[in-house]
Order: sequence, then C-alpha cells, then structure tokens
Amino acid sequence: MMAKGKLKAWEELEVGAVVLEGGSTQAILTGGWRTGKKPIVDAQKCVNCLLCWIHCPEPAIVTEKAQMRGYDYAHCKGCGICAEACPSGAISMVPEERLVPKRGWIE
Amino acid sequence: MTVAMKQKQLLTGAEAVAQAWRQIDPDVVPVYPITPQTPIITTFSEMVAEGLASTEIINVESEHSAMSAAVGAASAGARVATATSSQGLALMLEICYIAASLRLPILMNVGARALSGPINIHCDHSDAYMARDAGWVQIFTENAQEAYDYTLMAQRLAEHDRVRLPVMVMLDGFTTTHSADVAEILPDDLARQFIGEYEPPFSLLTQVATIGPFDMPDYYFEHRRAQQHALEQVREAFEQIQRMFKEKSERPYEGPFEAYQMDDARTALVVMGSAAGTAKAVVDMLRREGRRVGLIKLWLFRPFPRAAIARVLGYVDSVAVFDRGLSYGSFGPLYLEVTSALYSRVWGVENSRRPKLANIIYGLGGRDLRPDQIRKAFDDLEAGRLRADQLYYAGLREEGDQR
Amino acid sequence: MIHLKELARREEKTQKFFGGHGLCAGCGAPIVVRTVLNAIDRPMVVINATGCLEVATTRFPYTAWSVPWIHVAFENAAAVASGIETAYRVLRRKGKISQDMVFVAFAGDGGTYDIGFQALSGALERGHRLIYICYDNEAYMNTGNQRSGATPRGAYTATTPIGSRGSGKPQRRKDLTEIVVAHHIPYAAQASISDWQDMVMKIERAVAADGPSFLNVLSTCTRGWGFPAEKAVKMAHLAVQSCYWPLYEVIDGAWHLSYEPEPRTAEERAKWGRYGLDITEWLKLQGRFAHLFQKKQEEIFVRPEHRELIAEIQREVERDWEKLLAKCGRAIPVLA
Amino acid sequence: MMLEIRWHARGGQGAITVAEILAAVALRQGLYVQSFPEYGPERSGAPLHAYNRISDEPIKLHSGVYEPDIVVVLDPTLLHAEPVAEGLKTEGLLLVNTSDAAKEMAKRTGFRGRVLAIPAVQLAEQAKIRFANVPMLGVLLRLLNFPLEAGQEEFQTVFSEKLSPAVLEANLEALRLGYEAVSHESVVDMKRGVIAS
Repeated sequence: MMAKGKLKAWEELEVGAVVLEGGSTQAILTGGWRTGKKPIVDAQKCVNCLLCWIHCPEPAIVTEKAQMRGYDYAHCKGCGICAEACPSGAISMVPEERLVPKRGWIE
Repeated sequence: MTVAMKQKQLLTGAEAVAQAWRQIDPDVVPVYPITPQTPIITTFSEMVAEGLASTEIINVESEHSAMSAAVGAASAGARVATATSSQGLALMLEICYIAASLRLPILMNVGARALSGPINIHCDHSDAYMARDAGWVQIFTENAQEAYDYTLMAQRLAEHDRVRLPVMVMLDGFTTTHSADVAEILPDDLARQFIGEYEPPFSLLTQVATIGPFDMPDYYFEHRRAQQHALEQVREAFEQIQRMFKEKSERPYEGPFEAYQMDDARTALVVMGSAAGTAKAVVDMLRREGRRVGLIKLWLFRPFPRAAIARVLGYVDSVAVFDRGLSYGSFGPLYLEVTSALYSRVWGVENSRRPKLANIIYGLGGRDLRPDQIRKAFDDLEAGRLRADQLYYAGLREEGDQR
Repeated sequence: MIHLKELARREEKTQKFFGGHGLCAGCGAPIVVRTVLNAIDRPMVVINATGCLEVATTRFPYTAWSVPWIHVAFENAAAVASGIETAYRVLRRKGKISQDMVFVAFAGDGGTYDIGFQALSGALERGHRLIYICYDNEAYMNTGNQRSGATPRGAYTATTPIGSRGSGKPQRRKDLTEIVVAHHIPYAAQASISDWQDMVMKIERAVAADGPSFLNVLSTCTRGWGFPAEKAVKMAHLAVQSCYWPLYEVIDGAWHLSYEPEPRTAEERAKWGRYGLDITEWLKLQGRFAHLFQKKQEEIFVRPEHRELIAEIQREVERDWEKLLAKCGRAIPVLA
Repeated sequence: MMLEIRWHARGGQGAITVAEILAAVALRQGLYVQSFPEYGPERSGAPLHAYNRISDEPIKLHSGVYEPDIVVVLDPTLLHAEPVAEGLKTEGLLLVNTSDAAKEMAKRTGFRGRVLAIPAVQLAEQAKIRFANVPMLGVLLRLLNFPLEAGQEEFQTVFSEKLSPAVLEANLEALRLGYEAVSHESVVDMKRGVIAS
C-alpha cells in the first residue's frame, strides 16, 4: 500500500525491467518519516557557507544560485545533520507542528 | 585466409567457433580459461593479436567476472561473446540469470563438460542442463560444422528485436571441441552480410536509465512473465534465421530438430550433441537391414519445442530418449521434457498414438557411446524390453551384466 | 580547488541524485554519493553493488538516480564496470561513442572488503580506468548490521553478539586500502564524510588518474553504530581525529598524509593522546561499543574487565599511525 | 473462528514487537496464533505493517491479511500517507492512536464501521516511555478479553534482561494505562468473531 498509482501489467513494462524516468523517487514523500522535529533556518544568521547543503543525505536543502533558501519538507527526513553542521547557529530543529514559511526560511 | 569460395577445412570445433567469432567481430570478449573450451579463446586471442578481429579481450580473473563483464559491456551497447564449461558455467550461473533478466543479447559458447564431483574434464551435458532454467536460449550442436553455423545464427537470434535474449551454443567437450573435423566456413563477406551490423536498442553510455532495479513482490512476478514471453518468441525467430542462413550457406537447417530417417520409422531415438552422429550411423546400418528406425537430434533445447516433438513422435511405436546427464532423484532432463510434451498432446488425432518410452542415460564424464550400445537400444526397444518408469544406463559397468 | 558554491551550482544545473529514496534519516552513504556526483563534472556511468545504497534508491518503478546507473549483483561491481569501461574504449575507437566519460563504482564495505574483493582486485590489476568508491560503514547494514571484514575489533554486530562467551568482533579489521595500493594503481586514498574538501580534492585526482583509482570513504551508520542521526558527520570527524581513520592518498605508489589531527576544541584538547584524540572518546558514543563501557551520573567509564581490550585497541591505532607516518616519509615524533 | 489484525506504524516504533507479544499472550490463552511483518527493507520512519491472526483452531493460512477484523494505527500521520482502512471489514474495528475524536478518524479514512480513538501517546508520556505501541497493546488486550496480568507477564519474559528495572516498570505501567483506557467497551466475542459494539 505504498504511495503507488495503478500497478502496470507485465505487457506494459520496459524490456529488461529498465527504469527510464530518472530521479522518480521524488514522487515518494519521505517527509512523513520525520518523528516530531523539522529544521528551520534563520536568514539573518545564515552566512551561506552551504555546510548544511553538502551534508544533507536526501538532498532536501533548496539553493538558488548557490544560496541556501530553506528546505524541501516533502523529502527532508528530519535527521538534524544540518543543524549540527551549521557553524553560525542559523539552523534549529523545531516541533513538527510549528507553523513555518513554506521552506522554513525565516526572513 | 583469403577465401574465394566456400571451402572445406579441417577444423576442430573450438577453431570453428573461433572462426565464427572472428567473422562476428564482437566488440568485447571477456575470457577465462577452462578445459575443454580454452582452445576457443586461445585461438581467438591469436586472431585478435594478428589483427583479424577488432575485439577488445578482457582477461578476467574468474568466470563469475567473465559474465559480469559481459553484462556490463552489453548494457553499454557493445556486441559481446564469451565461452566457458562445467565449473565455469556453474560459477557464473548467478550472473547468467541476471543477463537473461536484463534481456542482453550475449553470445556464449559452452564446451559441454561434466560437473564435479568428482572433477572430470570430459564431455557430458550436465553443465548445460544445470543452466536450463536461467532464461537463456540453449542450442546443442553435433559437430564442428554445426558449432560454426549455430554460433553465427545464435548472434542474429540473440539480437532479434522480438527476442533480445542471451544465447548458449553447446558443443561437446573434446568430442567436438578438440576433434578435427571437416567444416565449411562461409566467405567473410557472406558471413558478415548474414550477421549484419549491431544497432543496440539501448546503451548506458548514451542514455540515462536505471538498469537492475530492486523489485518488491508488487512487480517481480510481472518482470518474470515478460521474460518468459521473450522465450515464447524465440521459435519463430529461430526458424526465420535458419532460412536466412540457408540462403547464404545452402545448409538446410529447418526447425528445432533434425528428423533423421523418421518418415516411416517404428522405433526412434531422441538425442543431442555429438552422439547423434554415431546414432545416425547405426540408423543407416539398421535401415540397410530393413529395419524401420529413425532418430530426432534436437538443436533447440530452450525454449523446448513441445508441440513439434509431440507431433513427430506421434507416429512411432516406441522411443528411447538418450540423456547425457541426469537430474538426480529423477530422470534425464531431456526425457522429462519429452514425456511432458507427449503427455500434454491430444492423441488419436490424424491417427496419432502415444508411443512407448524409455530413458537411457549415457556418456557421463566422457564415457564413449559405442555403436553396438545404440544397436542394443534399438533391439531392446523393438523387443519391448524397455519400460517408461525405469532408468537405463548405456555403457555403465553393473554387476551381473554380461560384459 | 572547488568551492561549495560551485558544487551547489552544479547540482542546481543538473541534479544527478534525488530525494525520496529509502535510506535511513542521517545515512552517510548518500552524502558520499552526492559529493562524488557533484565533484565529477563529466558524463558518467554509475555501477552499484547490492547493498543499502542500491536497495534503497532503486525500488522499482522508482529511482533516485538520473545518471546512467546499473546494478547486477553483490560481488561484481568492479567486473561489471570493467565490461562497461572496455566497451566504451572499443566503441570510442570505432567512432560510435565520442564523449569523454568516467565510470564510477559504488559499493559498501561488505561488497568491497569481502564478497567483491576478487572482482575489485582483478579490475585493478587489469588497469581499467574506473573510479571505485567504497562507502565504508563497517558492517553489512542492509541486512541489519552483521560483521564484515571492515568491522572494527570489539564492535557488537548481530553476528558478533554480546554474551557470556561473546564480546563483539574478536578480529582486527582488514586494511583494504593498503591491499589496494599493492595493485600498483595510479591513485588510492582514504577520505571521510566529515572532510568534504579533502574528499572532493581526492575525487578530482581519482578522475585525473590514468588508470584505476580507489577511494575508501568512511560513511557512518546511525542504526548500525548506534548514535543519534544528527551526529552522523561528527562520528566520522572523531574517527579521523583519533587517527582510527587516517586521511591519506597514495599517488603512483607514493604515500602522502592528508591530515595530521590536532585538537579543534578545548574538549578535544583535554582528551588528546599521543597522536590524536583518545580512542575512547569515539568508542564511548556508539551503541556498538556500549558493552565496553558503563555510565555513572552522566559520565561514561571503561568497564574494568575491558580496560585491556580498549588499551590494545588504542595501541593498534597508534602502531598503524606510526607505520603510516613512516610510509609518508614522516619522522615518528620521539616520545617527550 | 479467526480474527485478523493489521498494524500500521513506521519503522522503529515497535509495532512488530507488540504484535509478537499480543500473539504470545493469545497463545497463553490456549488460542492458535500468527504474527508477521510485511517483509521489505525496514527503515526507521518508513511506513510498515505487521499482522496477527488469532483463532481457536490451528491456522493453516500463510498468505497476507486482506480483510482484517481490526486495524491498529500506531502513528496517526500515516492516515494521509496510505489508505489505513483498506479492506477493513465493515463490522470490524479501526483503532487509532490519536488525540482527535473518533468521528474525525472515520471522516479521514472513510471507514463507516466502529472507530476507537485512544491518545496512546499521552498514556506513554504519563508512564514515561517513548512510544505509543505498548499502551495500544494494552488496549487490544482489553478488547480481546485477555487478562492484563498475562500481558504483563509476557512483556516481562521478553524484556526483563533487555530493559532496566525502571524502564521495565514504566512499560508495564503503560500497558496497564492502555488496558484501563477502554474499560467500558465490550469485548470481542471470539466465538462469533464479530466485534460486538
């Protein structure tokens, strides 16, 4: 019962079980794995060193023109590595229910 | 080796296969030595060293890596061939299943040899039988000529767009691989015309894709059914390619087996590999004595031609199936296929009737099958001395038998 | 030397590895993968051995990869890569392929130290130009943390359990990188997810190597090692600081030390041993070594019955470090 | 008569453990049991399912559970991740760990049968243990008319070496809190297999 649309019949499958659509795990919303905490980032404190970005195992940190711009909560599993890695204390883990801007980027 | 017209040559089976490889000119050939197929790869290596083939040979460190490298190269869109025997086929078998599942058109020649233990380097079909469920097309050849012919045909079959499966071509260890025999090699241009250029339907080097995904129960069954479908498409492609080869070679290959003197035969043998030659000689002898005998020599063992076998054996009183291997705890694999095919046939149609059957195990570990032993099989069959539910062994020393 | 911003720009332009995969929260493996994929700015084919990374990122019909990717089996990543690399050379020679490409094999420690070692050794000895990356999390994690040749001495795993007659893995771990160097390949190195700059530099050198290259990358495992997910990078850092996991590279047989540990914080300075952080500072934070320690009011002490083992582990780390210094042509500091 | 239960949880929340303890308790009551997870790479946080079969006759089935009599949802966030009530018999019971009202759960899942909402997380906090699985086990013991002591004994045999005395005590307390949380509900009638409301 995982996130699945209609399952294909055998005749509809690619020869050799090849998967042609790259990066299709995006459809799986692993954000649901968070167990109560999620990261948010304080724009004032963020020095854009990107240490959070390089250590994110998903990836779930959004950058624009190499600038940290918050989180892809659809996939972030809430591991907290970014909060540990942040040298300027810009990232903090907050309760899941806390209302935050779309990507947790606190202006 | 300039060849004006088709010429007869003295070639061992291994050399004949090497000639086929030279004309196929595969891009990549991973090789690992194992008796009795080694002369295939050493002869071919000399050809490459002489610039007679543009192949890149990989001298891998095991047969497991030979098939792994073959899978890698084929998934990169290269034309790939390799060869092995016995223990080598056993070691790489894990990857053979995967090559078939990935639908990669890998050509593999197998110098059929007994499986250990005890270790034995001589011929039988136990290695090929072991691989019969791996999802490969399996073709057995009788002699150097057939080894050459079917290796060329196997390349076309593997790449056929409705097949796209790896193909195994067996030639009997020593009896065929190492015995010099007369064989006719196609002129290079004719051979290359027949083989054609390879346009890979897929290449990892030019396309983004994930090959070899992780299947959960929700998709594995469907992927396997799709693989069975590919094997169901082989028969038609096989006969189409035989016709195309006949135009180039004038050698009349037709259908999944050769029916030898079967038109009015009352008793028949079913056999694969080099022993079929000996059996044909015995059939000729008995025919001269006025006895209505014949034999079926099977080329295509996978996919097994059930309907065709059941049809041709529907007009014979009794049949002995010769197996050069044994499914321990049961009967010979060829016998199991034949009986299953006959059992599922509708009888009485076009006055067909179910023949009496018997399974004779022969030639394990290189034990020779002599003409007198084949004659005895025909005699026993005709005298009704052979039962369907018992195993018989030709050429085995047993207590109490009158040597 | 690439800066993080350049790497981020690359991922923005062409993302090669996507979220939504099934690796545990805080897994080290995708950190290795992303760093490698972003550090290589060239068309590539990835060859992945069976293991956590492969299983969790390609559950049909989904895939986290958007570069050509292939998995065949557990023990043959290097052999499959050899086949692809050879096909590439032939097809390029025949003019059927023109672009310049690299071939990157990813495998865990089980797939590299143990079951895949033979294929790796063959590929290295044959000189195929491939980049083999071992994400080393020191046990068979996909099957639930069973011991491998990379598991450290004394560690609990499901196959080296703790009991009256069992106290973790009895043997020392295999020094695979050294064995790889013995294949006379142009480039081999050890790296860690805690030192991205060092890892990126080593990946670039691996790409430039004219022949096989090998990176053994320490990749921590929150479930198998037993520490909170957010400490994943710190656990690797402490392994490096304690000289347990030295960072070095071997270029055409010449050994070069990449980093000589010095204390980064007062806390580290307080627990600094002869060459690096005292090994207990790393061991005591992990569940797989919990049986060697006991906790008294927030302080963690070595259990008396395991003092000898811990001392032996510390000595082994120091002896290995001294051997490494010697190979890197560094004088061994005389004890003050 | 056979009762089939499907547990919905995420990896690391202890669903498989409590499903096994439930089976062990039912076995102690002289019943035939099965307990099995949905096999697949379990990862902490990822959705997973565990199953029980409890019967007064030997159980021969070795297939999945497709029409459970009871669905237990340990993690309420799963309600929007997957169809938790799929296949649940109309006369079955949907048991959800949530502080929301049962009506809310019925609306969200579209299940029109009986729904029981139990704030197991609060019970866990009250007993100072981490997860809601143990209080929910207490609820089920009560629903299936198994004595609390049998559950506590079973829990002890499984965990006495693994947990410190304090933590073990807290878990037994959580079990009791769960058990008490449904005192007024009438129990499952094992003979008729119908969830008597």
